[in-house]
Amino acid sequence: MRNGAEILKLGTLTLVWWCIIFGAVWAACYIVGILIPMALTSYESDAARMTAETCRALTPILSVLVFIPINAMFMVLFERRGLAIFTVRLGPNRVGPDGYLQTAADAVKLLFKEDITPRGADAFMFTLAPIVFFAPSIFGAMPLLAAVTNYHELFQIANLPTGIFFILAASSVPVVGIVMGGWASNNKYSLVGGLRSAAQAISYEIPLVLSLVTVCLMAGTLDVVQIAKQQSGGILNWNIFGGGALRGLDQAISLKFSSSAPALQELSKSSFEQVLKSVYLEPTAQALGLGAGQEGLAGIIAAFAVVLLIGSIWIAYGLYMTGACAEINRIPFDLPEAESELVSGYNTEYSGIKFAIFFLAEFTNLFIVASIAAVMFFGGGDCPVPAWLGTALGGPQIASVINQALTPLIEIKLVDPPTLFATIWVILKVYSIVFFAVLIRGTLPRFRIDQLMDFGWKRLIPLSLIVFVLVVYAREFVNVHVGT
Amino acid sequence: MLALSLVTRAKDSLYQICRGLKTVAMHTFREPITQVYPDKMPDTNIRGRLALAVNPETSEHLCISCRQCERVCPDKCIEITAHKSPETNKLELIEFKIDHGLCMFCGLCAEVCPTSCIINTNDFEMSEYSREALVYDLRKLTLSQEESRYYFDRKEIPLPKPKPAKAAPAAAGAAKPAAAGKPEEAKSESEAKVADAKAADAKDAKEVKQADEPEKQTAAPEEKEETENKEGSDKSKD
Amino acid sequence: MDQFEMLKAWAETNVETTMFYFLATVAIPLAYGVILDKTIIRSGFILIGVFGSICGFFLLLQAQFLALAQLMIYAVGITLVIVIALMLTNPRMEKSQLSNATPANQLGAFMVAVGLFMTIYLSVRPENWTLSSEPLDTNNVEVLGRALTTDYSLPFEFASVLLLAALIGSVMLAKAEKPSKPGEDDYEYTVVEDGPIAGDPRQDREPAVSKR
Amino acid sequence: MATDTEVDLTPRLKTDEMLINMGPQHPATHGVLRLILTLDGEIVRHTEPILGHLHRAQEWQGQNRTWFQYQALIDRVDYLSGMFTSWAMARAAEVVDGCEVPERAEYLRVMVSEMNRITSHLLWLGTYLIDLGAMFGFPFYPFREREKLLELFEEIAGQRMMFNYIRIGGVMRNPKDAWLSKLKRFTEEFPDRVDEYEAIVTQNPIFLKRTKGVGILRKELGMDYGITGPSIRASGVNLDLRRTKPYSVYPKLKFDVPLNDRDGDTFDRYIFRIREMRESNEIIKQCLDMLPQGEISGKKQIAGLRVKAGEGFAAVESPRGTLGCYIISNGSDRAYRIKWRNPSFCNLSILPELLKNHPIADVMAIFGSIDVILPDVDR
Repeated sequence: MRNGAEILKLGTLTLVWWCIIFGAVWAACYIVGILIPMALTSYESDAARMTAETCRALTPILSVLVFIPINAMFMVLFERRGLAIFTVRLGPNRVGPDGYLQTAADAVKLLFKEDITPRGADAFMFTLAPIVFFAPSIFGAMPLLAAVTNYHELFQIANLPTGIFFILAASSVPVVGIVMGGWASNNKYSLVGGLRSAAQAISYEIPLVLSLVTVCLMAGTLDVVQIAKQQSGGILNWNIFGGGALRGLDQAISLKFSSSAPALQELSKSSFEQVLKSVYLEPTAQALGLGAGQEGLAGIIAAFAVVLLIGSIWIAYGLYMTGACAEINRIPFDLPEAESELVSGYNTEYSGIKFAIFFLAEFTNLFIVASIAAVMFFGGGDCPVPAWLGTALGGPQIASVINQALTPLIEIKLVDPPTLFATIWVILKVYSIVFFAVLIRGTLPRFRIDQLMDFGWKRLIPLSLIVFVLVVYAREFVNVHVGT
Repeated sequence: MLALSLVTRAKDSLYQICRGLKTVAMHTFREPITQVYPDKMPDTNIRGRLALAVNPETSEHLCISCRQCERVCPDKCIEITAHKSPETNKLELIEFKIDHGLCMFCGLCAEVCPTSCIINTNDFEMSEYSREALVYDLRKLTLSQEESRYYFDRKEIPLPKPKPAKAAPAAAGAAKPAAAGKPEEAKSESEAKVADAKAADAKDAKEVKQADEPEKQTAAPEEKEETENKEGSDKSKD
Repeated sequence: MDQFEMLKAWAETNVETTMFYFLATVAIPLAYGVILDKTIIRSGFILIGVFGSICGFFLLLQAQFLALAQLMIYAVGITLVIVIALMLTNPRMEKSQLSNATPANQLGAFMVAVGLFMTIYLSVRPENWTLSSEPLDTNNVEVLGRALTTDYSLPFEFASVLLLAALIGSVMLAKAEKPSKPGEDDYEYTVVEDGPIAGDPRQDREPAVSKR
Repeated sequence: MATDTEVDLTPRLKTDEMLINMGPQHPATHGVLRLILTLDGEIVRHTEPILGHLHRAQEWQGQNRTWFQYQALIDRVDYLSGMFTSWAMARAAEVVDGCEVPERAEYLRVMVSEMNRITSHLLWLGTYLIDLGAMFGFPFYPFREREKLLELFEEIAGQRMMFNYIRIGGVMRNPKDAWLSKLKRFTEEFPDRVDEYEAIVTQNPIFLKRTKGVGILRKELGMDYGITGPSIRASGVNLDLRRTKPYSVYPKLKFDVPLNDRDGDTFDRYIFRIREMRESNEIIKQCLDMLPQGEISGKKQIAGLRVKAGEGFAAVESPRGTLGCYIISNGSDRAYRIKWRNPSFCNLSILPELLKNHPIADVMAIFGSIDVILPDVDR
């Protein structure tokens, strides 16, 4: 740990920035969603009630609008510092205390830079492109917000029954912005970058969607809030571990934990087996039409199905991350802006605020992609510690202590503990994925465009179809969310 | 078969990628190699900014206006103004200018200097707002006594022998600070040579320089003859 | 309380109507823009806007899934393909064809347009549209899925046959122009290995000297 | 494996050709090369390199500077391997002059130039990975090792890149013992570092896809164009002046010259440079063991340095290939005529051939792999 100081600095920086981001979001939401409606309800007029309702309805979008720019700023800094650590450097450490304000300074610089529209460019399209690129990421974040805030009623408004499909539709729009910008720039490099981006996005959308459809199939719904809710209850219930395929194991272990008295040991042992049997053997036997004497066979098939299901889901997750990297143009799929080939691709001609918007959207997309992964595969705002382990570790006591401490704040609706904890877990999950993306960025070289297409069409799409079929069959023999 | 080979290759690729990722991730636990430059000045041995050293013992200026550096400079960035003192009939340095905007820090001038007067310091920071400010004059070039001692020690140059005290025209040296006091003309070259026990290469340079002197005079015939301030000294060369 | 509910209901209906008119006022000029814009790629991009507002109509009809599919497939996928195809064609050729349009052609086109419009209008007008204020089942994915796999499975399959035909056609198109000999597809300005390196490839164009 | 990495690039759809002007401001042209590419879609059909943006009349300057002054200038021709340019010139001048070079100086020359070869290849490795798109992580690792060598250079020569260390008749300065022990320590840890690079890059499937079977340089074609250096050795031509026309103390040293048994592609050119770095490291180790005591210069290094009248040619094996210098001296303090044979210039001439029918993404993979230094091309 010779680099301890630098890692510590990155940790502190992250914490400080998280406090800033979520403090700002919290303040905005609190004022608009709770404080103003509370103040207005004292007036008995209808207009006041309408205003209060409107305020509440606007809270989710406001929180996203506050969140995105600050978060993107932090993510740029996070990535730069993370890469610096991987490459035995220090990273930006000049502006502000230990470089905390570097990206804020960059943002200010970009805002005040001259906004150049090249001669011969289609000025209207040129201006429209960054907006088309950026706006969908705001919309895309909305259902996710509902999913990750642990069903807080203030953000429930943002939920849609077609949640994940909405997110996918929204995330498919930015490529139009890229093509538009590439064409409108009147620059050949930009044009090639835009075309590449279109080809890439259309190709990689398919494995991306298919892998998410696999998850939706297991969940039996498109609603992200439902999907997140189904996975609650510890790491063994998450979709990445088969979405409830291990639930029987979870239940059995919790039963074992609950009966700690030695006299009950024997009983609990039998009940342990019973639970496993009821959860795994019986549905399998039922599905296969096996009789009572063929439990061994049913057990083998059930175990195989569980392993298959979990393996398929892992592959689906890999496919999702690959497709997502390609969708948001990150290394190793950053061909639309490949510096060594196309100067800077579609944003070659952009400067000032328009470039800033492109930059902002890129990192926001990364965040959204990571949050989709967190919601779809990693249980959203769920605490990874299962209930039995949490009890053993004294989770309820800790929770009650925290609740006690927060009680005065909860009283005036300043803090909502479930939302708070959910947010903390989501952020940890999302930034772990982002950190992994940074690591990948620090390692891999870039694909070539034809290889990228080959890889997408000849490898990923068949693989995602295979995974899809495997999951369809495997879940017949295992209790996944749908069954329970 | 094909499917199997595909799976094997996918596995191999994944393993290799993970190996790369691991190698990169393990670099997290290495000490950063970045030097925090303005906070901590690097300890370099670089051939940096040119400067004129003084005798660390006596703070005499070491330049003898021999113009060797001016002649050897590939960029012609050194300009020496000297005149023959009417009293002592020796060369007296009036002005010494180095245009650091032209200089390429080859260090040839330092190599040929017979008295180790012109040296490359380890200083590399000379940002200025204008190009004119990069032209260093005698006052800016001359090092203090301590700095000279530091560089003489660092570069392991033997200390020059103090010159015999002269009835001083030192005061006549215009409005220059004491450190940049009027440099005195050196004794004859042979004397200086005997006096200064130089490092091997420096000595070589000097010995042959004497031998080459007449030849060089043909190329640059102005040195001993002209007593006046020569601004167009470089023009006289072809 | 009643008053409030009424206000809310009023607002809801009005918001829907307003949204409809808003989308219509966006969609129609954009549709005209697709036809009238001189820059063909621009009209391709405008088409995306048209599809986007149609997606809005679907949303107003509470057909979320359809709306999103519209956005994903038509607005982004198909239009992008169109735009790319337009970019790869020769714009000069387009221009020359445009200038060739005689008044007779223009008149013909106009007549066809009017005829088409009248046909659609007449076929739609006598239909009895049942109006329903009852909201659709929120989970209309399920409804759609059932409909497509039971009642409408034949049209659905026909649609997929159409897509398959389109795929095969595009493959055929792409394969159509095959280089007959390995040397022939070489770029005509290419200076072959044995020849001298030409200064400007466009001025001294040399025939292929020899092949290794 | 082979069938999979081959790309079928025969054009199917005829589309309009597009002229793209790559450089001189392009981020990946390693300076100021300008390439006029004729693209069919993304496939390069024709390439026209435009040279001369960095022309500095180095040969003319040789006739207008004294030997002593020109030595200081010549490092800048190939700024990544300045030792070799000054060595080539010093050797040529020594051939003309007939002066002796002390053995210690020869060993020092070999040592510093092999160090320089390593730094040059390290920089190439980093920038090449940037060309291939590994923008942010890997390129810093080679630079870390390069930095250590540059510090050693700084200590012995006084500069990190413009060394001016090898002189006609010898070298400039004697290294101290501390310097030698530092260098020894570096040579001991360097192979581990190269292993690290290889762990990240060599087997990386994306890297393999980008480089294998790309830009195949046929042996005969390479010989026709006069390609030298690792590029041609990767194509199987045994051309390493250190072996084929031994000079200095190379005959006394044990080292391998890696040689390919087939036409080299971009990957081969990469792996051969990696191997060369390892070999250079071995050479430095041997030199450190064998370094004799004695004089370091057989000719006085003074301002009025003269070279006897005559003419001569000498070449050294620079990291980029055969670096030759031809000198005509009339006995005065400056050259009558100097002509350089720069490896980058000759290697660049193959570029249009290699790029033909490759996609534009391969332009940088191929251009990077032949390792061209623009000042060396334009002089």
